[in-house]
Amino acid sequence: MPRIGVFICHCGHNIASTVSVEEVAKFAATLPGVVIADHNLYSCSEEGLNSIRKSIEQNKLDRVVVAACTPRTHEPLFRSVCEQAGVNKYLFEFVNIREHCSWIHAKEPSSATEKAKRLVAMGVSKAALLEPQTEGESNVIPAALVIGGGLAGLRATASLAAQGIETHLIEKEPRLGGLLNDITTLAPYSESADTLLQELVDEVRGSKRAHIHLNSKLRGLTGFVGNFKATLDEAGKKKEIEIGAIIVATGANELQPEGEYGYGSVPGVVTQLEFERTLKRGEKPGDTVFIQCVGSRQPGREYCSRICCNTSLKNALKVLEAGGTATIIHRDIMSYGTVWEEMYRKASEKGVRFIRYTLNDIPHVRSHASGTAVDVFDETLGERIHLDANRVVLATPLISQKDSAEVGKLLKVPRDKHGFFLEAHVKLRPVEFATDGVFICGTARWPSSVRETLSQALGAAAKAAIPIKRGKVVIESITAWADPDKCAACGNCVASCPYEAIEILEQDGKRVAKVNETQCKGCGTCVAACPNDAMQQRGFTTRQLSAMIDSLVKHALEESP
Amino acid sequence: MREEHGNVAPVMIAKGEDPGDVRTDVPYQLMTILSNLYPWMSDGKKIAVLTRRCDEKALAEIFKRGYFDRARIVQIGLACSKEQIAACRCSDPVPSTVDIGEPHAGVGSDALSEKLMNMSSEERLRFWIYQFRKCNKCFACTANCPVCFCDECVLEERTFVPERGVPPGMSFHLIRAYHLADKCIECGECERSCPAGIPLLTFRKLVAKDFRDMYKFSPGDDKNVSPLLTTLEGEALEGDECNEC
Amino acid sequence: MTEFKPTILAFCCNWCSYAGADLAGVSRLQMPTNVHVVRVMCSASVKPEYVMKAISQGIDGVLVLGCHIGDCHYMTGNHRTAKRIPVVQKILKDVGIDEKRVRLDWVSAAEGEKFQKVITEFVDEVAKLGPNPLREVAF
Amino acid sequence: MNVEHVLTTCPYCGTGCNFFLQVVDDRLIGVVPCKTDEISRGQLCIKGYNAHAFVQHPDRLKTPLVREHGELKQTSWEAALDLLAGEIKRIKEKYGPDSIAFLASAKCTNEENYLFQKLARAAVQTNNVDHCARLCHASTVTGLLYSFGSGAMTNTIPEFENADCIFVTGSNTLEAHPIIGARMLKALDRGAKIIVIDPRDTPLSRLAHIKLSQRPGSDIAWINGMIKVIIDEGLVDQDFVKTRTTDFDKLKDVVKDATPEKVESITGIKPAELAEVARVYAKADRAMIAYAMGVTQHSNGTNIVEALANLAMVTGHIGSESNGLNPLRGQCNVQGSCDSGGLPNLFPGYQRVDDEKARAKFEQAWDVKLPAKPGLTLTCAIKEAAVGKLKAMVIFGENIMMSDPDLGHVEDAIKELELLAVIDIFPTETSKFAHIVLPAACYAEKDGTFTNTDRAVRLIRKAVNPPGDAWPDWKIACELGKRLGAKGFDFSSPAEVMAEMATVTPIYGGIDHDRLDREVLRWPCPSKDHKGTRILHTQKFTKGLGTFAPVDHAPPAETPSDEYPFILTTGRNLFQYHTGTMTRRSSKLEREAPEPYVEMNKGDAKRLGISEGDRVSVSSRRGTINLKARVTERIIPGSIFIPFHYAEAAANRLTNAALDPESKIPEFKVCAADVQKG
Repeated sequence: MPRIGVFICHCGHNIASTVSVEEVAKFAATLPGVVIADHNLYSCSEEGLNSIRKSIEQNKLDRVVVAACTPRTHEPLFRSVCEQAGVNKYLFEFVNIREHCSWIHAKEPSSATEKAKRLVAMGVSKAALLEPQTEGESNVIPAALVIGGGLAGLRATASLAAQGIETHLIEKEPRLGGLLNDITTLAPYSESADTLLQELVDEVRGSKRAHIHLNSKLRGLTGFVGNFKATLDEAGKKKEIEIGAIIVATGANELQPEGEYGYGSVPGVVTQLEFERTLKRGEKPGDTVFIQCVGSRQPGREYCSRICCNTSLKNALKVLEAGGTATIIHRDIMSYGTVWEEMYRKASEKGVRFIRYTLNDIPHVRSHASGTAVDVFDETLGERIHLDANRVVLATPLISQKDSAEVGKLLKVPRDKHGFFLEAHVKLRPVEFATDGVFICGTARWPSSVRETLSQALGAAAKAAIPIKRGKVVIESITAWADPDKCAACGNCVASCPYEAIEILEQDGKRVAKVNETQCKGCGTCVAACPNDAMQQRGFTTRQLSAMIDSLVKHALEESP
Repeated sequence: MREEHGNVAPVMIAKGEDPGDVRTDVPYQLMTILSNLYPWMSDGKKIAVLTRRCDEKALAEIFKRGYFDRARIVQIGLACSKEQIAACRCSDPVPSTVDIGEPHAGVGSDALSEKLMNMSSEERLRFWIYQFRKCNKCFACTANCPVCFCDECVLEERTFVPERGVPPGMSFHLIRAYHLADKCIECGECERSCPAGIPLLTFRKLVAKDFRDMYKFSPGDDKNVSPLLTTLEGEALEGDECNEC
Repeated sequence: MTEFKPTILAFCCNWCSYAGADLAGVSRLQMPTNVHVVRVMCSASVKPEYVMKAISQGIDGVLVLGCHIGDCHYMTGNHRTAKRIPVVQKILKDVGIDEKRVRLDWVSAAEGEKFQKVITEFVDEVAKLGPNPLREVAF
Repeated sequence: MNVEHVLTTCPYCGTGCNFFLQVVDDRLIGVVPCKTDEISRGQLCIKGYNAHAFVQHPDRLKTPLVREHGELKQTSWEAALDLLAGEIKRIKEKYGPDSIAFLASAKCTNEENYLFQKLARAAVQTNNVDHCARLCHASTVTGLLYSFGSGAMTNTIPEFENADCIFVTGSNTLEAHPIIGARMLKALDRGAKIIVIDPRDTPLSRLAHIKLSQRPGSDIAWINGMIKVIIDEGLVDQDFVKTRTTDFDKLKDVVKDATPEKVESITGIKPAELAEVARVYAKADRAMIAYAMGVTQHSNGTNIVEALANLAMVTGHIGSESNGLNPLRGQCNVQGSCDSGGLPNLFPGYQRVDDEKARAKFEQAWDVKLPAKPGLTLTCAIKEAAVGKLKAMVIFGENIMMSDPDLGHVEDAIKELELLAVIDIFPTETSKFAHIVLPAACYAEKDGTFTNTDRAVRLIRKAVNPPGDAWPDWKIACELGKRLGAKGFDFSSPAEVMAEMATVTPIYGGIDHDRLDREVLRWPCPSKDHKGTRILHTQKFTKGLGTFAPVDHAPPAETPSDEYPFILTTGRNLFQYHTGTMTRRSSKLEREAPEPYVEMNKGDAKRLGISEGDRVSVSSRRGTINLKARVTERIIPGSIFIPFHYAEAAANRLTNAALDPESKIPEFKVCAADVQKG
């Protein structure tokens, strides 16, 4: 009989405000094999972890079940506590009663509590059958791949190369720099964008560890953390490189608001980026009207692009310096933080005119004898006003790259509904993907300022360097194995394995399936293909999962009131 | 098969040996019998076997999995009698080469299958529950099945068949139906050897039809790989694009 | 009489649908309390035997959720799922159990809302079907 | 390389299915059903499909063993047999022939059992020969001899299929006789009514049209209750009763008190339901009664059997196609071992040892003086051994240390013996105590005949050689006979033995191995040209007129008390067989039912705080065993059930050795017990 300990987490109010944690703990104590059932305010806090560790030692536990949040973020933490207390980390089972219970049943505390009990019972029944595992290690190819040669990619590449890591930078365009190429100065301190770019490019070009591939796209990717094989298309030529880690820095694009606010029809109507180019060419802006949130913060594209307000403020000040007038028509000015707010104040002092509009009465842009005219209903004055302008600048949001879907598929990493990539966890794993060895930075994630982009790039580079510097990665022991006594060598597993990791071999006069554990990625496809249960996956054996079903039947059907 | 002790017995005779009073009218499942023997017959000699159309298909599934060495098997094509064809509700009774017997046309349909599919699902379930309640877990359906290849059957374990003792309950029959979905060659041996008289051949035929309709695949052709073992290869599937990205 | 609350088992793959379920949670998307998620690495590791077993023991509905075709973390894992589950449904139909009690769907890590939608729809669907007729059958 | 399919008869229950043993070069690799076999029709149960599994098991006894300073040591056949013969002679000299008892075996062939009883009677001059029929159907033999004059199934197995009503009591047919059960299922498919009366739910009862649960030990009460309804509602087959039976008035007299209320108070069966059963059974065209140990294993087993006989006769449901009373015999040759005289009071063919004429016939045939006094039954022999009156036991293929009631007592008794010789195929709980252990051949390793429960005499054929030095029992018996200086033990084949047996056994008169190799023969088969008898008592009963026995309810020997509040009943499950010697060495069978358990009612369990799978200890006045609880609704409150296959928790440590006065069968089916958690 195993000795199971169950620890229910309040997660402050996140769980406890809906699920009666005490009741669940009391119930858990009655489950077969459970020798202690406890609850903590925050299991993942130092205090919580200590009490679990102590309990494991005091009660001589050999199985640990924590009912809290999601294994996708916290499993490693609790597993390490088990190891510290001398319990093999694979004898730990995580039950998710927050994302999968308290948070989604906020209005039904009693049935949420009942469900939490059943989930815990299922977890305990699986835990009772868990087996200790030993993990394999594999070497790490001491090289990295950075996808995207814009600001983020350059910064990451420079940083990796500076750490002595062979780094391949691929850029689909013929030149490096991405959007930065079009920008004049960088708010708020008006450094020249060119200077920043040049410094970065020089640093990258100067490093013998950095290898730049222009006109290049990622075409294929196989392998796993430490051992990726990437296929590139470099200016039409196929090229294979092997790397240990990958950074996605594919950046973003500016929305072209075709047909909106006179864009494309009315002369003098430009996007922010086009406006930057004119300034770069030294053209005089003249009287300029900025319209904010064009194509963003509206149904279909709800998000705030975060950089547009500040950019407009920066450029409005430039307009004044150049002797023109500047009007910013906005829905809300989002100049968050210290320096930007400062710039906002400066702008209004210097005479930039701010007019607030709403979505139910948007500014109207038309051509006019003297150039361009904007009619807008001023919320604060409560009256419709007419503005003449030489230029109308449409502040459109950054949108995800057209090919981000393609990249996502190749790397098997998720994207959000707007096509921006999704990191593993906003707070806990900000620049990582759920897939080990793949990282994310810059505007490929979401619109971010130059500053944020640079720090993300440095973060991603630092993270990517970890496995490479360690030189080894542990492979989680969820691989498959075939029981030779049962195996009938029917070959179903061989045919279904996506990794060709299984073969039929002669073993003491009997043909049996054999899994190559270094090739096995632990998907379990073979397990489902096996007709007689010879094929098993570590940590997900058919007995473990069947036990969960039995326990659900027991607690939901047989013993339900 | 030959006449022995007032019965008909399956026999294996060596070259030159007198076959005795040979009978071909008793439907022994020779492929199953041979499968049991084969591992012990390591002498590499050729084996001739009486082969009905369904046996041909069974052999195809056996070859596919490399259980028999194709080169060792010589097929003696046996055309089934009208009575046998009727008993099996067999639509495909004629072997590729007929060495023994008169070929007869197959029968179109299985009356019971049609009756069942015209029932309401409640009636149909009632019917099968009654049938499966009679199951006495003798494993005749697996033991005599020419395309059941496991020595240790998962249905003998408690993992998926929770009921204690007999009858084994619904999952026993559902799981077996799934395991046979891509290999059952409708020889009907399960039904013939079921002491409880459960119409297992009808059950097989129902699933086989669905499987054909879904995947255009019928077991018994050793060139074709089971669709359950292949990828989609661009076959259109509902909801196969992420609706939001 | 109290209205029938079906008991539902859901297999979610670690990389997409489980993450999608997490996102639904993070987004506080409310849904019925009937669904019990079992985490597996890939929808392709869901043995049809599990579904048969669950239905045979009286579970009212079984959901199998995986990555969208093409997004599978294991390349073609979910292709197999897409082949297997329909067979399970047909077999259930053949013995007179409504195939709607088993549903296969794809939910990506980003589709918290879709997860909510699938769960809510499926619970309603199964609730309409009523209790699993095998629940009360003693063999 | 030599491949054979050897047709033979199943060594398990009494159904007598034929199948082929698949043999490659003396290696047994499997079982293939025989599609043309009249009884099995190519259909077997799980035990049949695994009947090859134990045969070549490494545990088989391979050499004779003799105990020296407490240790069993290997020795030669010569030495072992000389020692055995010498000891038998010595004990016979010292204490007289009746201090020695032989146990024949329901697992051995007719030929062998014939030799065993001949050994006892002719070579040792004692009638102390008995076998496990004493524990299963002794009450049938005595009961039906009284009622009909013949103690066997009146009809054949295939006839179940065409019955309109199948009335099953005290038989878990689908588990204990699966292929007979299969015939019942065919009848069910045909629309026949199936009635089951049993304290437990069985796979068959769950399919039955009517299922009634009686209190264990209350059978005569409900049977008489049924008969009363049949009489009161004018459903009696007057004509049959008039012309074919006697003593009907005596019966009327006892059943008139069997009022519905009284019956209900004793049995717990609702009057309306009992009446319904009576009507369905009485009105059916063709009605078959099937019963087994649930009826026979009671301290009034003989009376219960007679009561069922009454029921069959009152309604005229006997003596014609698919009309009859059918005891289902539980072992491959339990019918045959009775037929061939393995009984202390009967010569082969049910000829009484105390009948001058019969004895004279055998004395002449065997050319020796024979004892007239009926011998000790198995159960009495144990009691005699305990008090030191019986000194020696020679046991062919039985495992009394598992199969007999009150094992504690049995153990004490056999420890008293001066000589215990065990002839078996595996080491058993009994051979642990033996002074001499001889290795025998099993069914797959010898020729001979089994007589199944429907009286069909069926050949078994040698498929493989016995392991090591093991000999077939008939050869062992012959060699022992010779060494005891007896005449008539030099046989060179079982066929020769059957030839002799036929000459002295009228019901087997026409039977020989050549005929059996071609046809299915059921006794009585008096002459070579006789085709055998499918249905008994067609024109008249074997004894002439069928006799109504005026039997009445009597409470079991032991009834529940505060200390032992439960009624314990024992039996089999589908996957294991008897004392497990064979099935527990068959991996697939063992896996299906690997451990002992006690079935108890949900309500009782709840009350005692016991849940599914808990360890519990079950005790009776005789002992305590520890095993797992199976909580179920398939047994009535107040009753518990334990299968007796498991040595690690032997149910017979608990059972009561109270005997039926006439048949001496023990009351396996009822004893008072207590259940405690942990």
